[in-house]
Amino acid sequence: MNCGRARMAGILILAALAAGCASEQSAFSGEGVESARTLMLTWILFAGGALILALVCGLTALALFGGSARRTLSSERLVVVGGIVFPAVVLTVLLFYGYALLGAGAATGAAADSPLRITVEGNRWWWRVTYHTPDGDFDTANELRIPVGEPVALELTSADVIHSFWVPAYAGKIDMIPGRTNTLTLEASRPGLRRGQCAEYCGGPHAFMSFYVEALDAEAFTDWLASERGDAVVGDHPGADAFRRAGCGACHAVRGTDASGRVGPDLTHVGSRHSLGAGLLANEKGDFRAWIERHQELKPENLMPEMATLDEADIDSLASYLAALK
Amino acid sequence: MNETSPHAQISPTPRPDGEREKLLEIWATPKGWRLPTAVNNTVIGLLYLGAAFVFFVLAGILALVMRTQLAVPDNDLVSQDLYNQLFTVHGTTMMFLFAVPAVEALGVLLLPQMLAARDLPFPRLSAFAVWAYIVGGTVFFSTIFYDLAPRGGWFMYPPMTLTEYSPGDAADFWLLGIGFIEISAIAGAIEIIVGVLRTRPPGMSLDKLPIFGWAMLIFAGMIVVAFPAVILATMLLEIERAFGWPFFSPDGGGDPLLWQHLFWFFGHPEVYIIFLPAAGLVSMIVPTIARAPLVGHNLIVVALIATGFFSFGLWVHHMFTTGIPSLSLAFFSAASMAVAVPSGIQIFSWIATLASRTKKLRLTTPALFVLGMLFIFTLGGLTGVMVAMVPFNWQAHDTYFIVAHLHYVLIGGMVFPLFATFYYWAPMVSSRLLSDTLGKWTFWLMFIGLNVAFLPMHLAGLLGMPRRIWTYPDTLPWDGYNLVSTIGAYMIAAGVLVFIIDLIRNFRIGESSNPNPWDAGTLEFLPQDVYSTRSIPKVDSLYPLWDRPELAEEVEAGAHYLPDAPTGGRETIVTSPISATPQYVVQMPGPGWMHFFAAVFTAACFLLLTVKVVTPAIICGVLAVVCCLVWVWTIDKGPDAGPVEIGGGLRLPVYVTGPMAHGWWAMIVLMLVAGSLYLAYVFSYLYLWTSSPEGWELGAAMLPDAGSPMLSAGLFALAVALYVLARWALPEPGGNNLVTPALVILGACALTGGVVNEVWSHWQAGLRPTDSSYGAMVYMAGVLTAQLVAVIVIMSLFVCVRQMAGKIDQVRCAGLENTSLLVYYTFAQALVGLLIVHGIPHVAAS
Amino acid sequence: MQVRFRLTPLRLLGGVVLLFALTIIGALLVAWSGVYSIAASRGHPGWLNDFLELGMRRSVQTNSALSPPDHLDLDDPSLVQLGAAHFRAGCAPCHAAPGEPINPIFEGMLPTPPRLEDYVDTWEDEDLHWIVYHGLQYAGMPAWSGADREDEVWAVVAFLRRLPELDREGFRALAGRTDLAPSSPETFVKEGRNAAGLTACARCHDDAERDIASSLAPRLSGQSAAYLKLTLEDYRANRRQSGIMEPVAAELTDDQIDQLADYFAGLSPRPPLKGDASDASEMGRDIAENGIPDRGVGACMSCHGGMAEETYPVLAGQSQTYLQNQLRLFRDGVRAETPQAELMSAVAARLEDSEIDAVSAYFAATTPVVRNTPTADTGGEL
Amino acid sequence: MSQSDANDRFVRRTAVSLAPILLWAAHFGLVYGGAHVACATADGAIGEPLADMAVWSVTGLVVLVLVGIGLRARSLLSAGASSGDTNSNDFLVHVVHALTLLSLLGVIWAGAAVNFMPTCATR
Repeated sequence: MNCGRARMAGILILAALAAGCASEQSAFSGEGVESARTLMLTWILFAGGALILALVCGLTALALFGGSARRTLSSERLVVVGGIVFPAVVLTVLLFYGYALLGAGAATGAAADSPLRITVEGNRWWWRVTYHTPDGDFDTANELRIPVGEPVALELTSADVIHSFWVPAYAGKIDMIPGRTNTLTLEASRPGLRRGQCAEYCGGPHAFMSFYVEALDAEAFTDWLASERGDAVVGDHPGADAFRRAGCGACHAVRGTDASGRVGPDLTHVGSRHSLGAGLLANEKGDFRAWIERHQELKPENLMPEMATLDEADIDSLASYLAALK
Repeated sequence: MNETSPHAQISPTPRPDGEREKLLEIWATPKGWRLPTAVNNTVIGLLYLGAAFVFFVLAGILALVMRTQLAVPDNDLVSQDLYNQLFTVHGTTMMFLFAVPAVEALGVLLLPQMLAARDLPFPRLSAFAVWAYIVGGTVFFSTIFYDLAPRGGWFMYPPMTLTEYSPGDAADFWLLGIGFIEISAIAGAIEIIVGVLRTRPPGMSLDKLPIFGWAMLIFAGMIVVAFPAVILATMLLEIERAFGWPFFSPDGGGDPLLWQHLFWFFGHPEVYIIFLPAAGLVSMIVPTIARAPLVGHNLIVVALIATGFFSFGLWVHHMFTTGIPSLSLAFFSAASMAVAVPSGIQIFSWIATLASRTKKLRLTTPALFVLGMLFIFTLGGLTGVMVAMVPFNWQAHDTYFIVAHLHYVLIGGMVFPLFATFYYWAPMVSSRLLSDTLGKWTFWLMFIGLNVAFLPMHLAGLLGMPRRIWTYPDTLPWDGYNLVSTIGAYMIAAGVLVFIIDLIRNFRIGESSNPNPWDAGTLEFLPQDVYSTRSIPKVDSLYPLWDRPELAEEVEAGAHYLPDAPTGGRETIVTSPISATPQYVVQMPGPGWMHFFAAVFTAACFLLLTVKVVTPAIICGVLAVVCCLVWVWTIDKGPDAGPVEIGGGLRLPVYVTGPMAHGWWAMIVLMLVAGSLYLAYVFSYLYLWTSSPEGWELGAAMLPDAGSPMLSAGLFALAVALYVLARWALPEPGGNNLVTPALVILGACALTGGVVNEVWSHWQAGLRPTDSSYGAMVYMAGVLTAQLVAVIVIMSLFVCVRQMAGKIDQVRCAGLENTSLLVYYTFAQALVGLLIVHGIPHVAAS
Repeated sequence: MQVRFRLTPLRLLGGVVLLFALTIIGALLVAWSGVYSIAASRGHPGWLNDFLELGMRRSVQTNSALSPPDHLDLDDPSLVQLGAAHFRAGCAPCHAAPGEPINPIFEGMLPTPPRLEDYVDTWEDEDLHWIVYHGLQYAGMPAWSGADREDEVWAVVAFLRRLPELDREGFRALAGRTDLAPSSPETFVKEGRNAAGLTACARCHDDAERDIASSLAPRLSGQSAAYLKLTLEDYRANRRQSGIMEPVAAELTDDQIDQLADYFAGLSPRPPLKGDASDASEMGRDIAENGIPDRGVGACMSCHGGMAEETYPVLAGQSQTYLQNQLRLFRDGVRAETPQAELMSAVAARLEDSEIDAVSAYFAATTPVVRNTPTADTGGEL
Repeated sequence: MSQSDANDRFVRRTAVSLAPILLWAAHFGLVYGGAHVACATADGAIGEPLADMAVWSVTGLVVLVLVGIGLRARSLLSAGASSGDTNSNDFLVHVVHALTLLSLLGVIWAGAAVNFMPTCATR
């Protein structure tokens, strides 16, 4: 996805290597305020580190193979200068730069006074996303949409074990710890769809706990927010009956129907999302079928029970119903 | 015989006939089925190192399986569940069953030889530690074959590892298995501290102690401080899993972050615990490569000490993403920078030493490994500075960048020096050198393989690849990097394979005909046999073999201290801790079965507890204690010989008690361990208080009346008085009375009463440990004191029996003295405990 | 020349080994030659009897360790009732019902199945449980036919505890609620009579006239025919485990199952056994209606409220004891073989005891809805 | 010869030798513990300026003591020492000086952090 990002390719050879195909989940893309700040630091660290490594290698080579020139290296002075003075100076500068970045981060965090608050709750192994808007709260799952250029305060917590919220393109990660609420201020600089993933090992299918963040223009965002807040928009779909009969509503909610479960992801607008199964599958009808039939095989140990009670026809109508929940 | 030096001859030569044969007989290694009884440090050390290497290979194979799984996207070679077990066991084995034991093994193997001591001061203790480790480690590792292995990662974070999310026994295998291996590491650490400080050769004052001695001293000191934290953590987690005391689950007022604090307070120093001895080895090898003294020797010592301390200020740098306030993160960032400085000192010192060489450079295998280490470790150190930068860490944390970083640091910092060691010190235990050709193959395969495997991971990590994922989709651009990494991993494996072939072809246990093939300057390259060196040299420089080329010949001729066995048994010289003045000759135990059985029963007890087979576990525990008691029954020999002549006109006693005795020192170190454990508890108590103060506010209302803690304190004080009196009442040598046993028993009863009263008063007040983190912490104080009291009760009974058997008197009183020391410590700990448990809730409520 | 024999430890050991080897060889010879007659008609010599009895007793006592779970009271009439019903069908043929003789066929077994009136008092509860659940080798005592259903066995134990004080009438009253009309001589002549009356549903369950006999048995009235049919088929095919229901279902034909299902589905649901929904705790209602989202427990009513699949049972009006027991079985993975059970056990695994109690109490106190219009009057005619 | 002389006045000389780095540890524990408690317990903003001040004064104090130890290392180490082991003493003095230097770095680096960010803010 989105391989044409050659913006940084010229900066360094390293960058070319890394950003040859700047992925949707890369810390090299720097598309948020925080990630851009960190990216700058990253290049400085890489460059400085490479220089120092070269220096040490050069000195070692000199010490090994340099004829009489190596004698200059053979005194305790080298140890004092190279081992104490040089690191003291370099590290002081670096450390204070780091402090300044930390201070800047803390300042944005404190200043974030966005009208939009989003709670993201880590669950084994998906993300419950709650938008708090002046017009009331609503849930969605495994996906965030945020307005470009506006700081968004995320409140991060966990329902069970420790997870970690990480969208490298926009910001560094922060853990989701049961019993605590951590905050992260996210600000995207331009529109785009970026992938995030749980970074703290959370057991079982930790590898399959991803999500998408889409940064939208202000207008697009307002439109989306309005439609996302609304009830499900499929009328008298035959799958709705299968959904009810199979008891899906025990765990899943579809606003506007009597399905109001809060155990699993809210499915009100599931058909309009970018992925299914927390970043695992695309979002076509076939994927819904695959998920219902084989979810324990596709994402082992996930907490949805096997639905072996459903027959072929039920699965088919369920899949088309869910895909239609735009 | 060379007579140039003023003190060339300390003992008269030639030595009487039969003296060497007598030494050989006394120090002979048991053969055949009696091998488990062996205690000689070379045998035990080699066994220890061999076992650690086997675990290295096994954990490496697990790594290969994981690398194969990750070679291509969407792979399903291994299942998700197996993969989760694989990385848990790989990490745990590499850290706990390979790295720490391997460096500890090198201490056991090399230290006595470097110090020209006949053996370590507590030979059976090290043998016990080794066997316990081998049995416990083998059972732990084998869980991977039975689908019983833990799945929580080597860091085992709760709540994921609580019963709610990890039912079954798998997590308990980790907790009990590892807790138990930590205890054997601590036993080794006590041994090493006393060994380095007290069994140096006469004249080897601290400034002349080889760098490896320093490294091991600091290593052992760090174990004493760091390991108790993780022992406490494992205790708390196991208690929460088994009995539901809420230490970590937020529902009961616990805090999952408490585990992380305790674990990383151990876990970060752990990296340096592994690295320091390896750096010490490098500092021993580099001067030999250069045939020149280490440049900046004293600075290296300082660097080692500073690393030892600074490394305790880094633990939160594993927790930068947990949402701790930025300022606190900054402190840890600062300490992370500070620890980089000593590493710089060492690297530049090695470069300077290489530059100061006087002869032609010979790039032998050990030299190559050292140079490889220099590159790899520098690179790993630089990425270490990168991850110490908090904002960068937020991106890099828990990604393959960290996987790359830690493998650079650990492989560069530890594995490469270890391989250098294998090649460099092989002549000490093998009658043949390892092959230089095969060695170079090993080096180049491992060096290139390492960079091929781990360099790309830096990029994969920043391209968004998190750690501990068992597969990844092909839509993400990680496949190329992973394939390259896998190829590199196989190259490393090939290198290790070549080394194993070299071992099989060339390694032959036995004495080498050429003990000093590298022309090294330190004592371990003196001619050796089972008794270590023939006589113990007087040392007056850092590189005695360079400064006095005739030393080897003199030592072998028995011209130095202790050329014979004056007490007729195993013995070595104990010297003062700083200036190494000879103090006494310590008699040491020889081979025996009891430490072996004690180790097997201890391991069995822990492992049976893991699978909840309680009765046999208790039986094994009791048997283990019985074996220990039988084992120590014969150790305290008393002054059965008068002062003996050790050469140079020196006559030394063979028995001392009090602060000069090596046993007294070991007891003090053990108390430091207990103190560290309690400090970790106090930290946990205060931490949980700040994290959920409600429990403490409620707790104030449930405190027993002030009279109850006063009673407990009084009983503890009474116990101290009784033990002091007991020491006083001891009979003259040869005598026997019942006063001491009576006083000792009363003292033990008073201690027991104090603990029981404290716990019972809280129970009476209605507090239950399962109620809240507050209740759990109150009872935990009782548990920690009770376990000390239990040890004291056993030791006291032992002392009583010995006294009645006429084996304890005014002079021969080490047993009672050590018990008393523990009583004094317990008194202090219990008082602190009472103060905290009964004081803090009042503070909290006000 | 005199040779003096000296007993050394080595010789002693050698002697012992030799003796041991000879014993084994001797035993093998006896078996191979076939001289020992194993005819049941011969009986055992007294000493062998005592020896076997000792071995059996000690084996049972050593191996039995399971004491009754806390939530069970062995004096509970429901438990005794259920045990009695099963005893009549499963045990009485060999061991005889109180006041009745042992069938001579079974009397010819060796060992002869003992009359239990006097015998049970010589055993502890856990021993009886062990024997009934595991059976006894070489004694004709079969193991429990419902794999892992150790819970059911407690009912038999509870009944056995009452057995010594029962006479013929007392036992019949307890175990034989369905007093079948005596067969006509004609049918008797042609088809005989199933003495055990194994398939009598109403001994435990409800029918048109009467409610359930034991609170451990489910009410069948008001369930859908689809559910009942599925259940009986699962029992018959050994997909669902029960030492009580499996033998019953094993004797049923497809037609009988269909008819039974229709019959019970046609019965009107009964009102709650005790109390009404307002008595139940808020917690129970909350779990039933909303689940426990934090811990992954969905709302029970989504599937069991009568609006979902017909193969999902309606829970309202079932006894609390029955529901608790089934939830525990689901939770502990005992009941997880069928697709439905697998689904349910995934949910129940996340429940704690207190939640099981609360939600069971809620359903027990709730009036069931009529899920299907009762089918035309097929009820009562089998 | 008293017991402590026989043991080379081990405890005292070790304590003095390690004093600089122990001070670093104490400083580290104080500022981290202080900041943690200030942020975990303070209800309002009153805690923050106070915590900053505390960090500053503790840092200043520790720096002064460190400099003092560095300057007086030799006399601290030799005071009351009867041992004629001058090699060890020279060595230990060297150790104290170098440790003082490293500890100063550590203390100043940690103390300086307060200048750059608010006490309790997270990101």
